[in-house]
Amino acid sequence: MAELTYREAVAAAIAQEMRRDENVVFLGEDVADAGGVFKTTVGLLDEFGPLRVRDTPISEQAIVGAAMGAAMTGLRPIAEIMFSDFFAVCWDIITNQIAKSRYMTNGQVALPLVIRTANGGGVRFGAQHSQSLENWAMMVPGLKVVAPSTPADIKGLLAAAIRDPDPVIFFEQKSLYGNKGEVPEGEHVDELGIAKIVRPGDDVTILALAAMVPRALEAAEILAAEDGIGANVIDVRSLVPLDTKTILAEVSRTGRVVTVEENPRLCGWGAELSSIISEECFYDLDMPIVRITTPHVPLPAADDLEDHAIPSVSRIVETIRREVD
Amino acid sequence: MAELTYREAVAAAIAQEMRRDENVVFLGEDVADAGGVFKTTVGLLDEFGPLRVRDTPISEQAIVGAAMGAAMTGLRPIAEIMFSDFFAVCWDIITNQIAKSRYMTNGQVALPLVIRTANGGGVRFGAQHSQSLENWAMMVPGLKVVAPSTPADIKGLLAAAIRDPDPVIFFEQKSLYGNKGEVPEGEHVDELGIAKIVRPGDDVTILALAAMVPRALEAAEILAAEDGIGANVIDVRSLVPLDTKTILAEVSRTGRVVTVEENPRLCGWGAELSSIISEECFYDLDMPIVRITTPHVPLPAADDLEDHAIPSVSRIVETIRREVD
Amino acid sequence: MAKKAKSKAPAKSGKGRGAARLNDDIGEEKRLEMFQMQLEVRLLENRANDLFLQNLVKGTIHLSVGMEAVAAGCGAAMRKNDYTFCTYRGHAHTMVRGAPMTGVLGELMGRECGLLNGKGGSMHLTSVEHGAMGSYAIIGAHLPIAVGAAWSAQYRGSGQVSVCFFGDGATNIGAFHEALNMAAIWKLPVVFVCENNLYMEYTPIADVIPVEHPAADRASAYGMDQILVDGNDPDAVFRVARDAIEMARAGDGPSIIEAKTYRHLGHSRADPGTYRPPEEIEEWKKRDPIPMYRKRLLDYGVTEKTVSGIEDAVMKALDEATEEAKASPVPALELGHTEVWADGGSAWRN
Amino acid sequence: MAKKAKSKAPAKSGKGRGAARLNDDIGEEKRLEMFQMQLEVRLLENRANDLFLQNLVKGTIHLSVGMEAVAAGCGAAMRKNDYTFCTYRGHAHTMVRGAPMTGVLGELMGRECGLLNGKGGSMHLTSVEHGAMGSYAIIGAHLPIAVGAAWSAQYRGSGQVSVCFFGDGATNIGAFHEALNMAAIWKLPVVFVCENNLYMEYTPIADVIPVEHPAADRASAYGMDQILVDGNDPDAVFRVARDAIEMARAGDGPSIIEAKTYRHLGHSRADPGTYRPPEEIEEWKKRDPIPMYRKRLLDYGVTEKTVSGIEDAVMKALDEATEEAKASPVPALELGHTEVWADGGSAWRN
Ligand SMILES: Cc1ncc(C[n+]2csc(CCOP(=O)(O)OP(=O)(O)O)c2C)c(N)n1
Ligand SMILES: Cc1ncc(C[n+]2csc(CCOP(=O)(O)OP(=O)(O)O)c2C)c(N)n1
Ligand SMILES: [Mg+2]
Ligand SMILES: [Mg+2]
Repeated sequence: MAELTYREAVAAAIAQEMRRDENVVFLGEDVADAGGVFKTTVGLLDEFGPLRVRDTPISEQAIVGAAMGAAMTGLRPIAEIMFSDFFAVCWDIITNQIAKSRYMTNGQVALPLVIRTANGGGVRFGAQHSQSLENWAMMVPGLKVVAPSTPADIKGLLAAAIRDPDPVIFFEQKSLYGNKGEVPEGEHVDELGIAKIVRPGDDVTILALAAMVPRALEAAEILAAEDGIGANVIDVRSLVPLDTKTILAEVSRTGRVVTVEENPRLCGWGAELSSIISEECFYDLDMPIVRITTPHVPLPAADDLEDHAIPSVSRIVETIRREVD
Repeated sequence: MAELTYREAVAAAIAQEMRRDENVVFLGEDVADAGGVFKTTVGLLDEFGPLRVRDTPISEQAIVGAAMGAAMTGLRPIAEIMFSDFFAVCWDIITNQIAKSRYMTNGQVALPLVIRTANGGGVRFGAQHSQSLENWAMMVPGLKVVAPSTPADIKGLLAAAIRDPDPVIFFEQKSLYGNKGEVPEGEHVDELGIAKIVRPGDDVTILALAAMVPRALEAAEILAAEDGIGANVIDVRSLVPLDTKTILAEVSRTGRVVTVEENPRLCGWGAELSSIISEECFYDLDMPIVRITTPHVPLPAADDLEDHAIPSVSRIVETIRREVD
Repeated sequence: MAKKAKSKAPAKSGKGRGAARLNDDIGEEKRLEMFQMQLEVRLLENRANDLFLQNLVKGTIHLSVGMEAVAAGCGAAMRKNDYTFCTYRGHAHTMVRGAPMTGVLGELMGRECGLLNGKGGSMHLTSVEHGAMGSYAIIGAHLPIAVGAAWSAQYRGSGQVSVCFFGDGATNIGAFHEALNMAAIWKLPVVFVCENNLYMEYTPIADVIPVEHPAADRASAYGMDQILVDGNDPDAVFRVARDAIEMARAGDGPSIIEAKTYRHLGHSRADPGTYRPPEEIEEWKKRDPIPMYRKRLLDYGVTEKTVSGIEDAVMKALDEATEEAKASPVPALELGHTEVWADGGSAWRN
Repeated sequence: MAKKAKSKAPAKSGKGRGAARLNDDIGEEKRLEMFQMQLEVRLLENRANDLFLQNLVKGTIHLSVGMEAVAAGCGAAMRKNDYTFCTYRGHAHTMVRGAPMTGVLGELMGRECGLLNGKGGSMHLTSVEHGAMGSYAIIGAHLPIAVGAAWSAQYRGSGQVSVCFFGDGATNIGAFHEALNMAAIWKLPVVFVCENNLYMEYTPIADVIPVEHPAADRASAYGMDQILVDGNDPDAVFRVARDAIEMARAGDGPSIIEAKTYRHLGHSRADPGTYRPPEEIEEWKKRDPIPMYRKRLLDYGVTEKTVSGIEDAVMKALDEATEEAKASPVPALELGHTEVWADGGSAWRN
């Protein structure tokens, strides 16, 4: 085990896979020479050279389009879209082309590619650089969607995403980039589509993703210490494929469930999970499913306003205190 | 009352509002000279001239961008995006700019504009021209979202959307364009944010939108005739604002609810409604909320495959028969 | 480069020097190939039109009747393992790569024998085994994708070239700009081919661009040469395409070719095309590439027998393909749930 | 047009003909205005930098230190009711329209007195009452929006002109292309101003474009003239901007101006800018627009007293604004829920 930051784990995973497979190539804005604006890809240019690690113009459609064309013809590209907010400028290529080509051609076209992006708020960048947009991707048939919460998961899941034969949208939560954690040394590859019970508990299940996982864990500690409520926390990790097995089993056991989402209210993954749970665990539920989300507003920039908008530890604690009596 | 087709009601609404307010202008591809590829805007160029009804190049970002800039500076533009699938090529302007500007500037900027588009499947156009994407818009804070099911609602709600001081995404369901219906003559303006009970019934509530409304109505007739099940059908009409009052009241009354969505499975408006209902009507529900949707796949082109994918009258009937015992 | 190529082209046809011309830089074999390609496309598209009227083709179709010379000229200039990327109006570009007529007609008819087993439809014809990497129905999207395939070819050192077809209308969408720029800076082996048929759907392209040549007048913005060619002359197209492809293959970077041509029919089956002046249509019909080329072949000394032999063979093959497609069943319903993922399925949960 | 304007510019400064020059086509008043504008921006941005180091400015800021002459030259050429559209690097463009320093600093500090009451942040400065129609943080997005404002001005016959600023890097994104094309075909009153500071974030622009001038070498693709100007000389910028704005106002359509300049600091507060050769930075610092312009004013006969009077006044105003902003409370939490809709609220359900 080595201690790495969440950001360092990104480069570690990419390097691990580039060493293994020369078909893995990487492109994006300021990713090579500068090592990425979040310093997530430092060292890759030096190790793998400018033919495999390429700086691009500000042309997101060309970036993901190039990744698609390369994937169709034998490579395993990784494309960086600097902020997930910029998905909006290349959304056609992602949703209408990458997500649909295999299906439309009934399997003639393979698309083993990864689009990595910095997602989410908490860094006072304002409404156009802070969105949590994992639902945009989840909504589109044909995309796999992963959003890790720890450095170890970044390494393991990014490696798995690169090896996956299908297009994977890989959300790195920018508020977590500085977090440190133990990461297995040597080759480390995790599996997509597995949720993780990160804290056991019998009274209520908290479903969380990305930056909401550490907050849920902190809330769970407070609830245990102050209220004697045992919260089990599930890190959903992968929205597509979705590990409904683990989730439904845990929810049936605890009979209570709260989702914690960084994204705005409407049509979030929490709503999807709520609808699955309420349909399939109807008779096991002891209380209504409660969703904690950012309100349905564009994110404000000022720190107090932003902190108030994104679900906080205390909001999680108070909500659960109120609902679980 | 006059009998109009769904497509004719579009031009009727636009003409009504253009006559009233010279700040209403209209732009899009092939909308002027040709009257629209779906013939929804025939006659507007003749009546209002080329300065108010403008053909554009194939430049969707410029189309919605121009609408935004015009709305900020005193006009009330209507932009046509020919197929909702093409939202993907101008998604940044819609989501990051139009939806956020008022909020980010704390009200300095007003955006009274409408983006009209042809939505949905059933016409064998394949995966890139058939998507039902109302959820894409619903998910974005700052957009109002309307999807009418009848010619009368097209006229009334489109007029209301044009008069609305906020950006409205207006989904016209392309499989309905040929449908005829009575439309009030003379000035007709409806109200956004009101769901409509289109068929009374006491046993189960069916929530439907756009093309799914006539199918739900047909299913309800069959269920009444063959099974003695009284389905009340609600045409949701407006996703934002959402008429939860009407919906929750009806659901509490019947205790059973089925949503029927044309869009693919994950994170649809049905999931959002399911999560609201299960949280707020928890103790009134007599059975799990069931969602009927298109499966989570890109739409196939062949007619049998497409018909099999989109929720059909018989799928609605069978699902309700199975669930409501 | 293109200009040099053009100067090598025959100035005028004439019996006397026919054989010499036939065996010029293009040669008889290529010419007969291009004639056959055009014919296959024309006859198949006319057939598709008939089948549409019989309600055997559903949805919509976008025909290139009148524009076949562009696909034929480029197709003849490509190597077997080069890549083609084209649009919803892509029957021609897919067929000239060798995709079978049964597969094309079957797809238009939504049958199991279709190239995409009915899942994609007429706007998405693809035959990866023939290098036809897809037909794309969102304007402009496939330009960056073609750039990606060229990047891959460059990286793998495979010597493949990516040829990307699109319309005049596509030159106004953002993806066009991004793709050309990236191709240029990375010197990628890609050839962009704009089929300027004067209309974007129902709107004359001249109404929505501030320059005369929608593609060629933008080439310099990406450091490329202006290349204009008569899109109704397969030989002319062949020559510029051959040179551009050679340049790309040699590592000297991308080109953009603008081929002026005309569609005889409407934009799609829904469109009678009445927004166009009748004289304009007449003028262009006089320049129909197929009779013109047929005449050239005869002028150059190809026998009537050879030519009509090709015509008969194509018609026969088409009739067979039509029957095969008609006999093919509709796709099994379960196909609607396959091939979202590489594991063959569509499961999003466990 | 631009070239003619440039030939009217003084060739070299020199005491002898100072007064004549001061009262040339620009005149003393405009020149002092431009000097003051640049100074306000420079001093405020340096102050913002200090406040950032004191953790009073959060998130990030993008400074234009070294580039102020472009905003000043254009701002001085605009009428009060013209429209400005700019980027995340938009303090300068917003301020030259008259937006108050307190509002600008307050926004950077996330205070209630901020132009946007803290809701937008430094990347989104807007002051509609001053014609500053917004700062946009997604590259390229505001070009079509500026086109829309110009369309509106044209339709309303208001005589307003829309001026749209962006960087060299923005010339590679699709929206750039679509906006220029639409502006050109509709002959809209819009002036596009590319501030070419040689870098898109950390990547030299020369690495990612196949032409020398990212904006000017693309002008012809939209039927526009190539206009290049020294972006460190406010007079030069003023002249080309004035002519372009005049042309737009007269109904003669859009222009694109490329102003070459340089940012002394990194791309944003997170960036020390070390990817740039030190000699390059040194060269450009020698051409710092503010000392150069100060010298020109003195050369042209403006007194030291006038100049330093402006400097003192600006510094005093800035100090006051800083104190005001510091004293302003943070926004009330309920502001997070207002102004999604025109009714002032954010309700999505009843
Ligand atoms: C992004 C996008 N906008 C609009 C359309 C609708 N559309 C389909 S074909 C077409 C015209 C294309 O014209 P052109 O590029 O000249 O090609 P042609 O059809 O003439 O071959 C349009 C507007 C589309 N498919 N995609
Ligand atoms: C669509 C999009 N892609 C990427 C970014 C990230 N980004 C912000 S500024 C910038 C560089 C812009 O360079 P340029 O246009 O030259 O402007 P400058 O910063 O030099 O003023 C980039 C890549 C963005 N904001 N939007
Ligand atoms: Mg065309
Ligand atoms: Mg720059």
